[in-house]
Formats: sequence, structure tokens, C-alpha cells
Amino acid sequence: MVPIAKLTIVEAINAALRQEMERDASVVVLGEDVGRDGGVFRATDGLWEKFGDERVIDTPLAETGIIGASIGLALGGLKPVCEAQFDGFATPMLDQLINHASRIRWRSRGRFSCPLVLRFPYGGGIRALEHHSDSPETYYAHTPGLKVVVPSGPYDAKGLLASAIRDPDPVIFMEPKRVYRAIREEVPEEEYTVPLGQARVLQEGSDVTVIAWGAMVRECREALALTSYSIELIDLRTLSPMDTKTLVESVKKTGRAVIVQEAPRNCSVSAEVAAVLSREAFTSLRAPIKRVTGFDTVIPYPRMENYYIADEKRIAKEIDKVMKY
Amino acid sequence: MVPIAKLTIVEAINAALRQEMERDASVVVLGEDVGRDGGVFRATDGLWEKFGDERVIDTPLAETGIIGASIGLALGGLKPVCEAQFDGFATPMLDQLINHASRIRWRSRGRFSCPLVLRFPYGGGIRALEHHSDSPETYYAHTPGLKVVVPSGPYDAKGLLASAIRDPDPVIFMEPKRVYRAIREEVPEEEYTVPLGQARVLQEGSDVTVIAWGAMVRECREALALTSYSIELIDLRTLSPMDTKTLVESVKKTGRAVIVQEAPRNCSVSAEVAAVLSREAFTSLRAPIKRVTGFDTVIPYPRMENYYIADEKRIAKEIDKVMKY
Amino acid sequence: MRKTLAKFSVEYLQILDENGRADETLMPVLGDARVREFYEQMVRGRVFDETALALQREGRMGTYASIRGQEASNVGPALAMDKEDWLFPAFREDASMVARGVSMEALLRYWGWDERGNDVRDVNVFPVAVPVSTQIPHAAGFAWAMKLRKKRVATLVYFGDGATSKGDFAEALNLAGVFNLPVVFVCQNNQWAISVPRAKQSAAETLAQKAIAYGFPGIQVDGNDVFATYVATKEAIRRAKEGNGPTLIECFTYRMSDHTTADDAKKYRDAKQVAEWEKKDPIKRLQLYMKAKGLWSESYERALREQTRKEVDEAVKKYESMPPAQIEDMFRYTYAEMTPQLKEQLGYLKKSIEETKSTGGANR
Amino acid sequence: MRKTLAKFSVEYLQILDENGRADETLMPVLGDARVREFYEQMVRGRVFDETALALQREGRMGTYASIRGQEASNVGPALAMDKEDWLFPAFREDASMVARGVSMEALLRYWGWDERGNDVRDVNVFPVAVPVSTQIPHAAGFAWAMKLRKKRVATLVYFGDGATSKGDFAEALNLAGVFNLPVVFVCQNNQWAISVPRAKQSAAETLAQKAIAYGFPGIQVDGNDVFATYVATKEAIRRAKEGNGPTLIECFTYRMSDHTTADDAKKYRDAKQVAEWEKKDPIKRLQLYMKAKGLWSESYERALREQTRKEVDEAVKKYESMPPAQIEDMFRYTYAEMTPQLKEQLGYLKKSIEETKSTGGANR
Ligand SMILES: Cc1ncc(C[n+]2csc(CCOP(=O)(O)OP(=O)(O)O)c2C)c(N)n1
Ligand SMILES: Cc1ncc(C[n+]2csc(CCOP(=O)(O)OP(=O)(O)O)c2C)c(N)n1
Ligand SMILES: [Mg+2]
Ligand SMILES: [Mg+2]
Repeated sequence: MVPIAKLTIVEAINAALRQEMERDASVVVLGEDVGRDGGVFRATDGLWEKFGDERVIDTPLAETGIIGASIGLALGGLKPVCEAQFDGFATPMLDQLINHASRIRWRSRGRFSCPLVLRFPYGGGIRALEHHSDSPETYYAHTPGLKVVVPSGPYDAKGLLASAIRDPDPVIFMEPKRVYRAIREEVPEEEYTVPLGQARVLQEGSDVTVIAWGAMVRECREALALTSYSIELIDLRTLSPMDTKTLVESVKKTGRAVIVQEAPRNCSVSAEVAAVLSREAFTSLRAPIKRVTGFDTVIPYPRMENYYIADEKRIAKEIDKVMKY
Repeated sequence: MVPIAKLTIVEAINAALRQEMERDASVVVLGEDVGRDGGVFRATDGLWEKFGDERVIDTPLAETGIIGASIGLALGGLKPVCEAQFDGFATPMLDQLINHASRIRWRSRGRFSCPLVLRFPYGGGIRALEHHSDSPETYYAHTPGLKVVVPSGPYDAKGLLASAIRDPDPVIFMEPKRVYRAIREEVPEEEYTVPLGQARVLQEGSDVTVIAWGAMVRECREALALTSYSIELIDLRTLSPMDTKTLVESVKKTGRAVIVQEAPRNCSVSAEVAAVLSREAFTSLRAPIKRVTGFDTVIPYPRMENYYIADEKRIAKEIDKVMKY
Repeated sequence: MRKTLAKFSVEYLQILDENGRADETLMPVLGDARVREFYEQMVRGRVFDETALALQREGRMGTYASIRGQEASNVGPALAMDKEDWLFPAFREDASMVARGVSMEALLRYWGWDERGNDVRDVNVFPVAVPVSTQIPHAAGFAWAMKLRKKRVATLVYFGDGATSKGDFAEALNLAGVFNLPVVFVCQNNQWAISVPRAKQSAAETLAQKAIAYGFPGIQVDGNDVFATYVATKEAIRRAKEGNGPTLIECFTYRMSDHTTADDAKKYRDAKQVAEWEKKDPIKRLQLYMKAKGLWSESYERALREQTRKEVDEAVKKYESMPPAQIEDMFRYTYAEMTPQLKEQLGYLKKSIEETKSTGGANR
Repeated sequence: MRKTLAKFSVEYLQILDENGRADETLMPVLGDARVREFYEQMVRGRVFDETALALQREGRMGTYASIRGQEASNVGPALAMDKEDWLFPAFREDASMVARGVSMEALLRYWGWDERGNDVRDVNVFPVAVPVSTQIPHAAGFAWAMKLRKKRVATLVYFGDGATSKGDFAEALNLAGVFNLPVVFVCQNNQWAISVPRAKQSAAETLAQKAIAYGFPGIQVDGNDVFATYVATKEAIRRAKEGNGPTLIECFTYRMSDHTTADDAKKYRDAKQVAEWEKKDPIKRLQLYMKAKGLWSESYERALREQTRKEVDEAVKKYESMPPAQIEDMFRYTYAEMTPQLKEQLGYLKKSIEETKSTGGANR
């Protein structure tokens, strides 16, 4: 029998990193405080002790340099898995990601490629300082040439991160810090991967399709308990490229859709989902597609942030409204 | 009688800058080569001669520094109008825009504000090098606290830029370089403003609503001549905050919508437009909303770029398909 | 031909040594009251810091970055500034902000999850900047505005040793050099950027020498010597105001606490190093000096502590009795005027709170 | 206590002066054939450059950045590199790329609006980087990979004077210092960043001194002296390979042409300055040296020019007879495998081209 442990998301990520580093000597982990300190969330705990200074690298405080050098490391035959400490500190990396990492294969007609992973914790709900609670997935998802992955639980976190590390292209791996330690799941100790680009139907249903990713999946699960409809709950998992097939099939069946995200609304991932569904399931739709999102303002400091992030009650209410349309 | 000149877009922008600098001594223009050289597209031509070194400032080559210092200039009571030389070189500014410019009023509960304008030419079609042809509006439009304005012709260019400069909040002003000199319009010499946040119905019609902005407005106009439908053509003008009212009213009337953009499709402005319309005009829609967009890859080098950017024929064809749905 | 094109050197300044002995040749002219002010501001900083740490432990306040050990680097520059000058802090300058007139109550509010803590009127101090180094170009730009507007105002910006590795630092210092801006760059080199020691932050022997890259002077000072941080800043502010441009000051100090309350420094640094630095404590050092000069006594200390305790306790009370912010505040400050979208979203949220009886807030 | 903490100096190197006289004490040991190679590579660069400018004028090629005047800064470093070393160019290094083995045809293709110009196999040269300074961290990272993989390979990266103002430059140099990376930073200081003169780019007296901020050596060399650029690079590459870390080399040169074919330098700079620098021409200078050594004659020059002309003409022919790329190429290289979205979009585009008889392409 395969040994199985009950792990949290952060432990599952740690396990994936360890597993991939054991499997492939070209994998190196770098970032601020990822080494001796094991990362501010302990996601890289124990790796420095095990793999040493040359594979688990504490860098100076320089996000542009970290991602720029990671591009160079990738070009030089290594597999950098770099970390931004929080969502708001990955922003200085956008220039190198948009203008280089995402285009190196494209620009060179396949001569070079840029297989790197950028991991960072994202989202609110941990009572943190400003710039520690943002949900910036749209910036990455809008950028051609990047893949964007967001796990919602420990099993997927391990399998998706393994896939991200093995992927031949740059992958942005966003970790829902609000549920880093809130969810425990059985996670096999042996290696496995969960494929990128595939949404997961968490629960089948026939009345309405609810689509979410990351920490909002938990809120949706809780919302389900508050309603008596037959709900199809889908975890998007990979935001880009998006598994529109699974989404469209579901909405063709249910005729209704609620998309739940933490990020601000304007021009976001939920807009793309709604645009695609409204087009591809046009004749099946029995109610307008509902987007339950953050507001078009910065996520508030923690005293107010739970008004910003939709909770299970708000989600349940919106499901109800869509059903009663 | 009011004197009127036939101006191009770039001349209208120059006129607006001159007018606002004359009107308000706190307006300063800064950026790479904006002074003696008059800007690489001559948008700031003659300003340095007229207003001198202290109001038209050639900076070192440092986009983060330019935008970061512009924030400081705005905090210090000036009205900086800074330039990024091309779309692809504004990317290093994203960090300061997302993490600061857009939030200073918000963070300080109105104690401070950050009235600055960032101008840059965007889009393809001028046979330029890589990073000189991108349409990055989504990154800005998705950011709460920024306004995003894109003129499509000389009259609006002058009036919208004047409004942007007078606006109390940070405004991203994207200039459609493909038509910088391709369109001439009558532009009053006297000062006027065109309000932000309002779309413009360029042509009324009853069959289908066509929505575009920037250089794609010209392609849409040309497409109109290729079809015999009654088309309502709307120039979005301000991408954020979006004038959804005008859009929704139009589509409620026509029952059909085609959105045309140059940028890549995934999670873009056209997605937001489609998401809003599909919801707000749900019962009026007679066909799925069509998005005619760039592809989800980088805009090609010039030998191929006109396959990437939709031309009037492609747009006409899509209008036709929507009508025949 | 091989020749030397240019030569540079980096100077070091210490006035008050670890044993409280002052180098009288370098000592600034300060009256007794002024010397006491240095001491009292540092004690205020220390007591505030201890209280903030306690509040955080008790869950009454959020993540907090302690200034313990850095009081001289906080207070010396603040007291060297004139009233009209402006301060751009990073996030480890509470004693500096307080010395410049920011209320302790506002700071508690800031660290206590409330944007209203940033709304501090009538003092020339900007809010805390969280993303490391990003405030440095703001300060350069602000100084630029003062220069263009012909105001005799200096701008002082703080940042850490870690911040000197970031591009914003470099771009801002370069701009300041080119435009000869009236700005003072104060680096609190506390030897650590979370777990990364100074030696791994840069191969440069000193951080002061980074100024050479931008064509203006840099100096390293003993950051635990409040007279040295004061004098160096005073000189730099004079240079700025006389049109002689920017200065970089490296305050060589030490972070005695964990990085923040979310950190555990035991994981990555040796207690011995901390103990060594304990001996260099900036407050103790000034106390010895004052004692020798007859400016310090047990009763003075008792009274000072008592008064400071009272001040801090009152600030805590005010902080904790502040009514919650309004839901509207979430939407009101994104733009000068609420957009139609925000109005709609505010309406929706209000309705949703009613419908769902959501309590929201940090209590969830 | 005021004391000097550290001292620094910046050296300058020139071997071949403006009149073609070499400082024999500094002259590297080079055979006659090698000296000719320096000359021939510079002439190849010059002829290629003139041809590219002509093609652009005739609309047969796109915007182009001339290297005229910078041939010695292009060729010296290239010839100092070993075969296994890697070059990261900016966009003004065509002669360097050619000297390292990139075909002229590929370069024409790159400047001629075609991504296939970047697909150059079997030479250790990366594609042109357009956003200023962004390639510098790539080079640092690449050097890091070589170090971690225990390969004895040096990485050399080019950039301009303007690039030294950008954050990427600073972050990359700092990383290189901290990790002691085997990388050589070559700044072509051609005195201009489009219209911005060097003096307004930074208040630093030299760009070489920027290395002091990162704790490793910087040197300024006469950038119009191919022996100096060669020797300085050779030394830096040796340092890199021996594990002694990075070097910054400032090649002091001049951009004789407009910034690019889209620029008109007359708008912002004095013709007199250009004329002064004409006298320092790197090719002329080496010619005088060779003449004195009996390595140059009219007939040698004629033959060389003729042969180079032929080489360039052939490259132009190949460039212009290349069949157009396929529509598929637009989609094929975004990811290793086309996503479902891209497959759909490709299908749509093909159909749309059929339906609309669109010709697309640059001919519109
Ligand atoms: C851009 C950015 N990256 C990462 C962080 C997370 N972080 C907060 S403080 C810190 C270390 C800062 O070190 P230093 O500049 O020396 O200041 P100190 O904390 O020592 O006062 C880090 C990495 C951040 N706030 N901003
Ligand atoms: C980040 C960025 N900003 C602006 C530009 C536009 N631009 C192209 S070259 C150039 C000047 C570069 O100067 P320098 O680094 O000295 O190189 P040179 O052109 O002199 O070789 C500018 C501003 C760019 N390519 N990248
Ligand atoms: Mg520090
Ligand atoms: Mg230059």
C-alpha cells in the first residue's frame, strides 16, 4: 500500500519541492529567506538543510533581479523555482515576465525556452499589512506565454506544483495563503502529478454551475451547505490556459453560472469566464451569469477585509438569486 | 468665430500639453527625450523651447524612477505628465502604479492624492521592433485607482488629454500610434475638455453595436463601409471607469454586439465588456456577443503583424456572422 | 597608458562611544534641554515599541516591526530636521515619526489594521511604505517638487540595508544625483533583511559607498550614536538646502528584535551576536554620557518612564475606543469621486450585509 | 572619531592612441594574422552597417541601430572571448555578434521584421534585447547557471550608458557581486542615450565607478581602441573563469550615427562634437598602426573591401529570398505545445484569411 499523510497545503508544497528536487538535480529554489529561514510561511522548510547552499539560495532583496536571474538560470539549463514573498512584492517581476520570460521561446522560434516557476502566496484573510493580501492573477493570466496555476487544496497543490516544475514553459504558481494551513487532506508520499490546464469538477449538480479557484473554493463549499440546490462546483485550478471545455459543458447542462473570485472585478479572470460562457453556452443560459468578486478598489486593511472578500453567506445568496431569476 | 485647425492626433496631443502648461503652472512634462528632442514621436515638440528646462525635463533612462519620482512630484504639489517611450517600456512602471500611485488617496483616507498622467504610444502597425507594438491596456484597466483613457482621433485626443491632466487622480493615457498622423480632424485652437468616463456613439444604428477604442476605431469605420447593416458604432474612449450605461443601452436596442480590440484576448477589456453586456442586456441579446481580438500570443514582428491585428475585412465578416446567427 | 581616473573614499563618524564618552572635538553645540530631548525621544520610542509588541502578542494589534536597538538612527535624523522638512519613512521608524509629531495613537491604528492610521494631518510625515525601497523615488520626486517650487525644504527618506539591493533605490539615487535634488537618503543598516545578513546583501564593503555610483557623498555613521546620526543628518540637510544636492547616510546599527512579530530570528541568527550588540545600546550609552554631565538621575529616569508610560497608555486607550470605520470608506477613497461602478458596488455590499447579516470585519 | 573606512580608485586603459601609436608596454602578444583579424572584423562591421542603413532607407529592412564608431567596442570583447563563452547583446552589437559567428543574413532578418532572425543555432549568442538593461540580469543568471553547473564558461553582456540608470542593471550587478558570478559587464558608453548626453545620465564622473557599489572592479577603457577593449575583456574573462567574479568595463566611445534610423541627431547634438570624434575612428587608428608595422597596404584594403562587400551582398540576397514564414508560426512558439485556445485561434485565422482574402503581412 502507498503511504499517505494528512498534509496542509503548505506542507504539500514543501513535499512537492522536495520531491522534484530529489528527482531532478537541475531544480534550484531561490528567493528571499527561502534558505536557512525556510521561507516566511515555511514552504521551503528543511530544503536548505537537505540540498545545501547551491540548490536553495537566499538572494538579496531584489525581485527584478530574482526573476531576471531566474530567466538566465533557465536559459543556462537549470530549473529555477523562485519565490516572491507576497503577492504585492511580485509586481516588480511583471516587466521581466511580460517582456521576456513569456516570449523567449516565441522570440527565438523555439531555439531557447524559459522553464521557470514563480511561486507566491496570494490573497487576503490573514490580517496582514498592506500589499500582503492582493489577488493579482489577472496580470499574469492576461500575459500570453505564461501559465497560471492556483491550487485550492493539499492534494492538488502537490500534484500541480510537480507539473508546474516539470512544465517546459514559465508557470506562475499562486498559493492561497488564507487556507495554507486550514485544510488537511490525504496526500500520497509517492510522486504524482496533476495535469495543468484541467479544471476539476468537485461536485456534480444540475441546477447551477459554481466556478471558483484558490481560497474561494472553500467559501463555495461552505456556501453549498447553505443552499438546497443541486450545484455543480468547479475548481478552475489553471487560470491560463483555461479549461473552457469543462466549464462550457457544465453550464450547457445547468443553464446557470456563478463565478466567484477574490480579485477586483474589472477586466479580471471572471470576466473571461463569463465572456466565454455567455458565448459558448448562449442558448442554454437560463439566467444571466453572476460574478461574485472583490470590489474595484484595493482590498482593505484587515479590519474591513472580510466585507471585501465574499463569504459563504453572500455566495449562497447570489446562488439563490440566480436560481430565482 | 473660433479658430480651428486641421490637426493630426500627435499634433492635438502637443496642443493639449501646451494649452495645459500655459493654463496651469504646476504642470511639468518629463520623460526620456521629451525635451530638446521633442519626444521620439514629436508629441512634446516645442515645449522645451517654450517652457524651459524646469517644466520639460529630459530624464535618465529609468522608467521606475520616472514614475516613482512623478508620484513624489504629485505629492509635492506639481502635476507631472510623464511619458513612457513605447508600450513595452511602460511595464517597469507597473509596480509603482499598482502598489502606490493608484492607492495613495485610498491608503491615506484622502489626506494625499496622486494626480499624475502617464502617456505612452501603444499598438502595432508601424513596422517597429519588438516591444514597440503592444496593447497593454488590460494591466492598467484591471488596477483599481487608475483611470485609463484611449483617444481614437485628434478632437478627442486634445479634449481627453486636457481632462486627464486636470483630473485629480492618476490617469493612464494611451495613444494609438498607428493613427498618430493618419487622421486629420478640425480641432479648436481654444481650450476645451472632453469628459473622462463617457463613451461616444460615433454612428447610430439598429442592427448591431460595434464597440472599439484607439486605432481599431478606424478599422471599424472602414468595416462599416463594407456592410449594409445599420450599425451603431461606439468609441469606448475611457476603458476604466467604463461607461457601461451607454454600451448597455445600445445593445438593448440592437440586440447584438461585436467588440473589437487589438490586445490579446484572455482576460482583457473586451472580456469585461462582454461580461457586462451579457448580463445587463441578457434578455435583449439575439446573438452571442462576438469578440474580435488579437490572439493569445505576442503580436508578431511586422512581417506578420497584420494577420494579428484585425483588418476591416475581418471585422466586416464577423459583423456579418453575428447578423446571420 | 594605464592611469588613475578618479579616487574616492568613504568616511566614518562616531561621536559618542559605547561607554558614553563623547569626542568633544566633534560634539555639536547642544544645550542641556536639547540633550535631554534626544534621550527622551529615544525612551518614548522604546516604551512605545515594548507596548506595541505586547499589544500584538495579545491580539490587540497586527504584525509589527520593532525598532529596538535602532532608536538613535530613528531619533537623531528626526531631530536634525527642520519643521518644514518632510519625512518619508519605510516601516521601522516609529520613533522617528513620533519625534516628528505623528501621534502614537495613529501609529497604533496603522499597525492595528486600520487605514485611518495613515490619515495624519499637520505633520510633514508620509505614511509607512511596505514594499521595500519603493518610497525612495517618491522622496526624490518630492524633493524635486520642492526644488522646482523654490521652497527651502529638505526631504529625508529612510530605508534598510536590504532596500539598497533594489532597483528603485538605484534609480532614485541616480535621479537625485543628476538633478542635484535636496534629499537625504538614510539607510538604517541593521545588519539583517529578515534572515539575510548584511554580508549576503551586497559585496560592497560599506553601503555608504553606493553613493559613489551616483556622484554624491556617502558617509557611514555609528547608528547607535544619536549625536553622530544627528550631526551627519544636520550636515546633509544643510547641503540639501544650500543647493548642494543629496547625501547618503548609512547608519550602522542592529535590529535587536525579530524582523517582525511574524518572525523568529532564532531560526537564523546567533544569540551571541545579539548579546554583543546589546552592549552598544543607544539609550544606555546616552544615559552614561548624561550621568557624567549631571544630566541624568534615578529620579529623572523614574519620572520620565512614568510620564511616557502614561502617554502610551492614553494612546492605546484612544486607539481601542475608536469607532469602526464606515462601509463607505472602502469605496470613498479610490478616486476623488466614486465611479458609477463603485456606487453600484457599495449599494450591493450594503444590501448584501443586510440580507446575509454578515458581520465582516477582522472578527470572522 | 572621523576616519576613512575605505578607499577606491578607477583606472583607465588605452593601448593604441588616436594616431595609431601603441603603448608597447601594454600591447598584448598577437601574431600578425590576429592583428589583421581585429581589423577585418571591424571592417566587416562597418560594411554591414553601411549596407543595413541603405537597406533601411530603401524600405527593404526595418528600424536599425547603427554601430558606426563603436567597432572597437564591438570587436575587441568578442575576440577576447573563448568559443565556449556566451554573449548577451543589447541592440548595438552587430559587429560583435558577427565576430562571434552569427550570420549577417540572420541579423538582416532580425532587423527585417522577422522573428526567424533570432533563431541562430550553434553559436553562443543570445538574441538582441530591446528593452534597455533587461538583458543584464539574464546574463547574471546564465553565468550563475554555469557556475552552479561547474562549467568553465564566462558570460559577457553588453549595454549602453543609458542602461546604467536602470534598476535591472543595479540588481544584476549586485547579485553578481554577492554570488561572485563569472560574468563580464561591458558598457558601451557612446555618450548618448538617444538625445540624453552622458553628463545628464548620471552625476557619476565615470560609469566604471558604479562597480564600487557592488564590490567588484570596474575599469574605463578607450572604447575606440580595439587592443584596450580586447585586453580589458581578456583580463575580465580570466578573472571570471578563475572564480574571481565579475568585472565592469566601461568602453568610452561615441555613437557616430543617429540613434537609429528613426532618429535625427541633428535635432539635439552639435556637429562639431561628431567631427571631433571622427578623428578617433577605431578603424582608421588600427589601419595606421598596421601600416607602420607593414601589415596594411592599399591592395590589402581593396581585396578586403571587395571580399566583405561580396559577403554582405550574399547575405542580403539570402535574406531577401527567404520564403515568408507560415501563419502557424504565429501560434506555434508561445508554448511548447499549442493550447486549445491557440489551436482554435489558428483555425479561425486560417479560415478568416480564406474568407476575406486578406493578404496581411507588412504590405498592407
Ligand atoms: C519589495 C518587497 N519585497 C519583499 C518584502 C518583504 N520584506 C519585508 S521587510 C523585508 C526585509 C527588509 O530588509 P531591510 O531593507 O534591511 O529593512 P529592515 O527590515 O531590516 O528594517 C522583506 C524581505 C517587502 N516588504 N517588499
Ligand atoms: C526600458 C526602455 N526604455 C526606453 C527604450 C527606448 N530606447 C531605446 S534605446 C534608448 C537609449 C539607450 O541608450 P544607451 O543605453 O546609452 O544605448 P545606446 O542606444 O546609446 O546604444 C531608449 C531610450 C527602451 N528600448 N527600453
Ligand atoms: Mg535591515
Ligand atoms: Mg548610449
